[in-house]
Amino acid sequence: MGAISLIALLIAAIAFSAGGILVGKIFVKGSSNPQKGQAYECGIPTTTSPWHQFNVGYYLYALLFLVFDVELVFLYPWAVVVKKVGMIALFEILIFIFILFMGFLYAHKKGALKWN
Amino acid sequence: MYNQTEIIKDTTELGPEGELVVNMGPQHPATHGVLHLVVTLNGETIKKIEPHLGYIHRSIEKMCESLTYRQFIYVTSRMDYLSSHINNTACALLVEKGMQIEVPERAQYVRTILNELTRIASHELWIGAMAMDLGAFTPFFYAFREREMITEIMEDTCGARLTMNYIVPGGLMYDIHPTFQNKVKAFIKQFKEKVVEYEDLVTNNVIFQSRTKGVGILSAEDAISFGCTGPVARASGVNCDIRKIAPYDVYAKVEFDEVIETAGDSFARYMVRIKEMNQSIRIIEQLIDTIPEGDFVGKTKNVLKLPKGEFYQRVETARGEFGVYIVSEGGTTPHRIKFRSPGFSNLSALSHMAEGSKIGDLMATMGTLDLVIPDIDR
Amino acid sequence: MQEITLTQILFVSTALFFIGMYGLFTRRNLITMLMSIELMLNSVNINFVAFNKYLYPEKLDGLFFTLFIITIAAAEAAVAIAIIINLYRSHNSIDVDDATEMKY
Amino acid sequence: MNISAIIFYAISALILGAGILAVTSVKIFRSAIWLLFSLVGIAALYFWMQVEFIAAIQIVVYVGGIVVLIIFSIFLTQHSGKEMPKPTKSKMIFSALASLSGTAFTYNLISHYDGFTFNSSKPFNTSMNEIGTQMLSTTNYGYILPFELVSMLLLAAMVGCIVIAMRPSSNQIASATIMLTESEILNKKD
Amino acid sequence: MFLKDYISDVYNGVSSLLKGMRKTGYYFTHPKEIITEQYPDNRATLKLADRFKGEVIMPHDENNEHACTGCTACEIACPNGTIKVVTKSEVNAEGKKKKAVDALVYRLELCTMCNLCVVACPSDAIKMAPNFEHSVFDRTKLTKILNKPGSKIREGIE
Amino acid sequence: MTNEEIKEYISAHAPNATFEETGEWLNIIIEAAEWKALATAIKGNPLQMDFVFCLTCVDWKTHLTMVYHLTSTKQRHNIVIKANLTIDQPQIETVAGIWRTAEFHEREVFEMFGVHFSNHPDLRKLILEEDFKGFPLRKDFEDPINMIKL
Amino acid sequence: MFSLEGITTATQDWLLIKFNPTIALAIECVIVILLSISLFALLGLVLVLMERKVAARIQIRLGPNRVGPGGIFQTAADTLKLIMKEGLTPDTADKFLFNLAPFIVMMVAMLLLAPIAFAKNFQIWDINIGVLYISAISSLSVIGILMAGWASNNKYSLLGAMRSGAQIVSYELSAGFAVLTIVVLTGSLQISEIVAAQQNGWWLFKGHIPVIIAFVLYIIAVTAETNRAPFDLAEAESELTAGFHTEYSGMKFALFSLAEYINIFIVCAIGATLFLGGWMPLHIGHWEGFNHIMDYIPSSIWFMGKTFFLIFLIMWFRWTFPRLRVDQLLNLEWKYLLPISLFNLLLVTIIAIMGWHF
Amino acid sequence: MELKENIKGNEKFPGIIHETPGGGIVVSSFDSVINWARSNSLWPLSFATSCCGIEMMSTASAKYDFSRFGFEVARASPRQADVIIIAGTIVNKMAPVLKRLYDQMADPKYVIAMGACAISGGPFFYNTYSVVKGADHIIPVDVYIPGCPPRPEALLHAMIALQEKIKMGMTREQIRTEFKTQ
Ligand code: SF4
Ligand code: SF4
Ligand code: SF4
Repeated sequence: MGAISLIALLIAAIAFSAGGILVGKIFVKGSSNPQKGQAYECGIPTTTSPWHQFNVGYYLYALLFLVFDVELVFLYPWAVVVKKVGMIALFEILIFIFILFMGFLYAHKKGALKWN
Repeated sequence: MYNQTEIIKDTTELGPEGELVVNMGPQHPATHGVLHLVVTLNGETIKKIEPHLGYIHRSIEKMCESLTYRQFIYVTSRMDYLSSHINNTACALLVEKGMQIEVPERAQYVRTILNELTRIASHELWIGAMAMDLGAFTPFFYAFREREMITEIMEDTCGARLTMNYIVPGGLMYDIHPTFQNKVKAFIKQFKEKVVEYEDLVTNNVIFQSRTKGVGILSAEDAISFGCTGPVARASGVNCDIRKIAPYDVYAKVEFDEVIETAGDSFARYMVRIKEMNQSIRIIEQLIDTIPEGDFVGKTKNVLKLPKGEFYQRVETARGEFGVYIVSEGGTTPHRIKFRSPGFSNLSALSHMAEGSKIGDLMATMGTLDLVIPDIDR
Repeated sequence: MQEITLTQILFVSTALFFIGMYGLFTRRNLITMLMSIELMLNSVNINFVAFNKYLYPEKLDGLFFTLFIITIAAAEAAVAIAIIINLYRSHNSIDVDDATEMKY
Repeated sequence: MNISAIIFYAISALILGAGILAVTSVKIFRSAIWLLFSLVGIAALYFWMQVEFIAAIQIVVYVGGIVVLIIFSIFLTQHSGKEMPKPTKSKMIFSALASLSGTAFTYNLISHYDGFTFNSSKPFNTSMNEIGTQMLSTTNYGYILPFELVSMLLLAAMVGCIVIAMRPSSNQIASATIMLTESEILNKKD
Repeated sequence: MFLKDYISDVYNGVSSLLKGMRKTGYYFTHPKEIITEQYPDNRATLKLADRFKGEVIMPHDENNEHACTGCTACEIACPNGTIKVVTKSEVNAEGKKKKAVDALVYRLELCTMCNLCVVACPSDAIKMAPNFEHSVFDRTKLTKILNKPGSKIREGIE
Repeated sequence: MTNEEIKEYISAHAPNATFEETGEWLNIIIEAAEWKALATAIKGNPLQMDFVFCLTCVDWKTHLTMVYHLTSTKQRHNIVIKANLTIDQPQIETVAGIWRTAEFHEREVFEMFGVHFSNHPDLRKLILEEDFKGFPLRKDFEDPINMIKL
Repeated sequence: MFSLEGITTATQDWLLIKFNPTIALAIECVIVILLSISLFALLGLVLVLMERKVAARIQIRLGPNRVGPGGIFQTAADTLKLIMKEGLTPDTADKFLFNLAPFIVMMVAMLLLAPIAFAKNFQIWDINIGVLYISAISSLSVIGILMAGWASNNKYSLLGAMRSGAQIVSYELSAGFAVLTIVVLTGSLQISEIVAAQQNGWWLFKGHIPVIIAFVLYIIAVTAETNRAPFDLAEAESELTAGFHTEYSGMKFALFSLAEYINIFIVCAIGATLFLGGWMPLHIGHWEGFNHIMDYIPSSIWFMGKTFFLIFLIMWFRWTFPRLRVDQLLNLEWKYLLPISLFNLLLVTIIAIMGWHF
Repeated sequence: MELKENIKGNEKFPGIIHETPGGGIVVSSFDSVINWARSNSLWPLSFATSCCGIEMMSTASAKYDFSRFGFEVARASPRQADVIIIAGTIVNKMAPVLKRLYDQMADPKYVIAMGACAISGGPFFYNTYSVVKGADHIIPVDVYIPGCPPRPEALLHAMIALQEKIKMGMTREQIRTEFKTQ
């Protein structure tokens, strides 16, 4: 089956979602009023748009994540052959993780992992 | 009148840079009713909170000016509906004080017991609601199981589950139910068994502790300055229990401790309420077997007329000091009536407590303030 | 038509590269420019993999190069965005036109 | 036309279409989403070329990491709902012409170059075992040194990010504290 | 030292969480603790507290007689005008004109179950009934006339 | 502290104050203009009236009376301070800076009675709608649309 | 239930005999599509009902019991209602992305089904990078959430989306490390090989304490990744009303919650595969008799049993704990889970190289 | 007072059935399936303004447990809710909010007015300047439950009544949509 199956699954997902939504669209006639299209904000008319620049404290985590994510990616091929390669692999990974752990400690020291 | 002529504002209007102005409430699961907070956020950090009240302002004070002294009591149980008995007691006490009506001992005992039961019921509900605010759903159901026992007792004796109207100037509306004492004792037994469950689920839970410890700190000076009372002030180390300061009914005769914590954070407020429930149980235990026989209502005239003058009565509800202030012209209805609600003052401290913390902290802070909005708006 | 040939894959990567280039030329916003650069890097990656697959299927060096390019792209993106955010903090804008003035 | 070719054309269309939309869309958030689709398309292309490992990495790093980071930085620095200013007409035309001619030129070059020697004698083997072994081998074609260097690179990137991104915020904190103390003084006064 | 704190942190956290899970797990495995009463099914056995204030009713005896004299005490006592007593003049057996109740209009939609009217009624003509199944689709259905049609005042009640 | 001592102390700070002891607590009637100074004085030593537990207003048709119920959390004595205001232009100094709870209470009195608190940091409507007309707790308030008289 | 190996091979053989390969492939595709759709629908119904029943039992109440016998049609009624409810799009939203987002989360959930071994030899595609494929595709789901949150043009949605963005990406790391420990032990990424490696014992038992730690880390991380309580900050009711799907209604909302449940199923299935031996029956060392008896239970039942056990575990968490605060949540990941999993990985490596596992 | 007749049977129905203008009600089997689903899956909006809200919470609690009917999925967002239970007083300031919430709900939507206040202003009918005298001045109400507060069983009773009403296709919502399609 191979990759074809992925396409089959994609088609399944689209068919499933679209089918459900379409049935609702066809059979349900909703009322319309000017309030309905407005954003819900606890029953109060919204005054400011959220599509507006505002502070996110999360980007630092995303930055760090990116770094660790790439590291994780490199560990996959390593993990597969660890048993075959033996001790050398352990040393290699020790160095690898050690270096990164330094970075982690640095981030910790700098307070990058603290919510500001 | 309620047509949709309301102008829909342009949503592209922008707030100040970097900030997000979010309306919380009036329809929000955590505002326990219809509080409207305009929260200015910087990321997840709260920069400013501005409470808007009045979404349940029912003009009770105005209404009471046209109700007689027998009638106005029932409205007060709609204000702080979780301490309806205590509110009713306050009004009855005030009328009794003004007209010098003797209240039979029996009525006083029953009132005290019911007041304490109400307090426990209110705190039980609060535990459930607060746990829900913090995202734990199960304690709500366990707390309501015990609360349901109290409501059953209330139902037997007063005939209602929430808004009792059982207390009249001079005593009680009718005598207690014959099974009252047994049921209360059964409740005490069950309560003592089950209250330890909250320890496992809530009190000792790391997540709960880290969500509440050091969150929403209110110092003692601030608590006094903001006029906070009840568990909120007592958690900051202010002793303000009216039951101790100006005892009414039979509180002078019973032994109990005023629960004081000093940390002033949400966890302290939580602990105060938990301990207060135990104190309430202690009071009830002292009284339940010694309810004196006798009349349940004192001698009153048919038409009550308060003499000209001003009267004030303070009681301790589950949320703090509740005061009734009546200016009488000597007629059958009050000239001016003012209810001093504990929640109103406690709420005013909210923005002071929550500024600079996270949205999640706001829930913990607000949850432990135990706000009842109709009580605040009146 | 028969099998897809290397040429066709190369056409895709070329087109993608120039799309990225177009973006780089027209956009004045640092983040969108970064996005365009990512597109260009990706078109290069496609080339590496495609050459490896079609020309030297016994070797894996193309894959490794792609792997390292992705790594470097990630590191580059992380640093670039850190710089962009820094720039934004000091200039309150990440428009290149504004950034050249270096006002503070 | 066989299925594999159809799939290839579909994927290419996705890559190029999404790519074009990414560089022309006026809303920056949409732009990021289109970029995402383009990158997913490229991952699909890798899948199609049966280099699943690279495909997965493409998704993990690009989609899971870089695009999310880009989206966060958009929220931080942009009015994400506002339309970005369009480049001037002349610039647009000039860039489009340049890109088109570049594409045409390169394509011309490729299609007329017949130096590609197809020696598909050995099947293309991208099993994880192969990759892992070659990556960790210390022989001539081993990639152990780059592998270790990657950790250094990542360390450098991390330190760099922290240094760059954290610095002004500490300034802000300082200024905020000054403001705070000021307001406290004001409060204390009355 | 740091490591020790770290490990004890983790240990305490995990153990407190496990305690909570033990509690909920206990309830999960003990269906006996379930306290739900199934309302529409248990309707036959459902017994409300006899004092429960569900609505105001006027008991009639088997002769279709009630005890209301039409004195309007309840109307006066009611804090929010739920009861309206409409009176009529009636000629009784001895030929004397007497005020009697024509209709005791009770608006359930307004009633707050405060019991003041019952307390005020001098002849105990009305009382609270423990009913609760009042749901209606139409608000006008909630305005009731408590005295049954054709009912009379019971003999001997002044 | 006994009532006499309190009276003495207050007379020193508000010479026009009159006293009334018929009710439960000591009532002190002062001039509106003296209020701010007196408030500052009684907040500090030796009275330490640090807790306003009730702040309201009464409409007497001819005039309005501001009523402040104060207590000391340390010494536990209560006093009631009253200040008469004219009905046309009720105005009094705010005490929101002294007792922070007064901020909300004064806003409430402002919208319910129309008393203007000068120097109040944020004197807006708190409970009623922004466009609400009239001062509902005044005796002459009429609202024929919403108010159904019994 | 039977082992499904026989059925699949028989079908395939029959198809190949009857039709030419292309059409056979097409028919197989159709079968896969139908199967996966019905699996989705069924899982949605079952899991939601299970959640409600579990919650009810824990909360000393009965739970749905009036629609159909024992309430089993409750979720069917809910689904039908949701389908027949208006799916509105706010005027202020970015309509295209708003409507695209549910599709994205659905596609991600669906694609994740591919490598899962439901029973012996019953797998859609035994992809050679198995677990890496899973982590790659699941990292896509964050995009759907971010898209939904942004496109709604609603403040709660946006805040919720941002939270879950930070949360999902963070917890992906420790989930990845937990998976890596098993990869180290097995030496393969392929699901079938990982299962095969547990022929004589599940990794949870074979791998000593490090694997148990990895298992705990995995469960915590996936609970967070699927936005489940106590990590359900993205839709924290008391804070952000309904979080990123505040504006969604009808079927679009149903798709989000369906995807959430499917994701739970998938991560639990992966967890069961990695740590509990997938469809492998419980085998203990050399107790031949015992092992034999265990073999009689069909493999699909083993797989489902393990998966549902893990799902129950996650539901149990939800109904016990309060929710964490955002910063605590990120702290938990970066200060506790990540260092522990790094260290744990080293331990496992040593075990694997020394061959200390059974 | 017999529940079986009151609720299960269609003849003795609590309240008046408004005839649909222009003909009877045709409930096809498709419709009845849909109505079955809708009536059994009423997700309430967690909307409570005052005292009655506490009784609503009691109804959710373990003893009364409205999850037996499948109502426990209380949604905080009106988009996903099917029924507003107006539990508590509605005042003038709240009225536009309630209207907006109702408007923002996705169709089909139903309304239950719980308690005297929501029906008519109840205790606050006379002499108040700020209470709306009945929520049906603002939004159409399907079921009214008197009581102050109605006990949890009464709320369950109302929910069952609403279910029956939906099954008969008699809710205001359904009648309104039928209008439209004609
Ligand atoms: S119970 Fe109260 S509200 Fe009801 S009719 Fe009697 S007096 Fe009036
Ligand atoms: S019910 Fe009682 S109080 Fe009311 S009119 Fe009749 S007799 Fe009088
Ligand atoms: S009907 Fe009664 S209980 Fe319900 S909200 Fe109104 S006053 Fe409160």
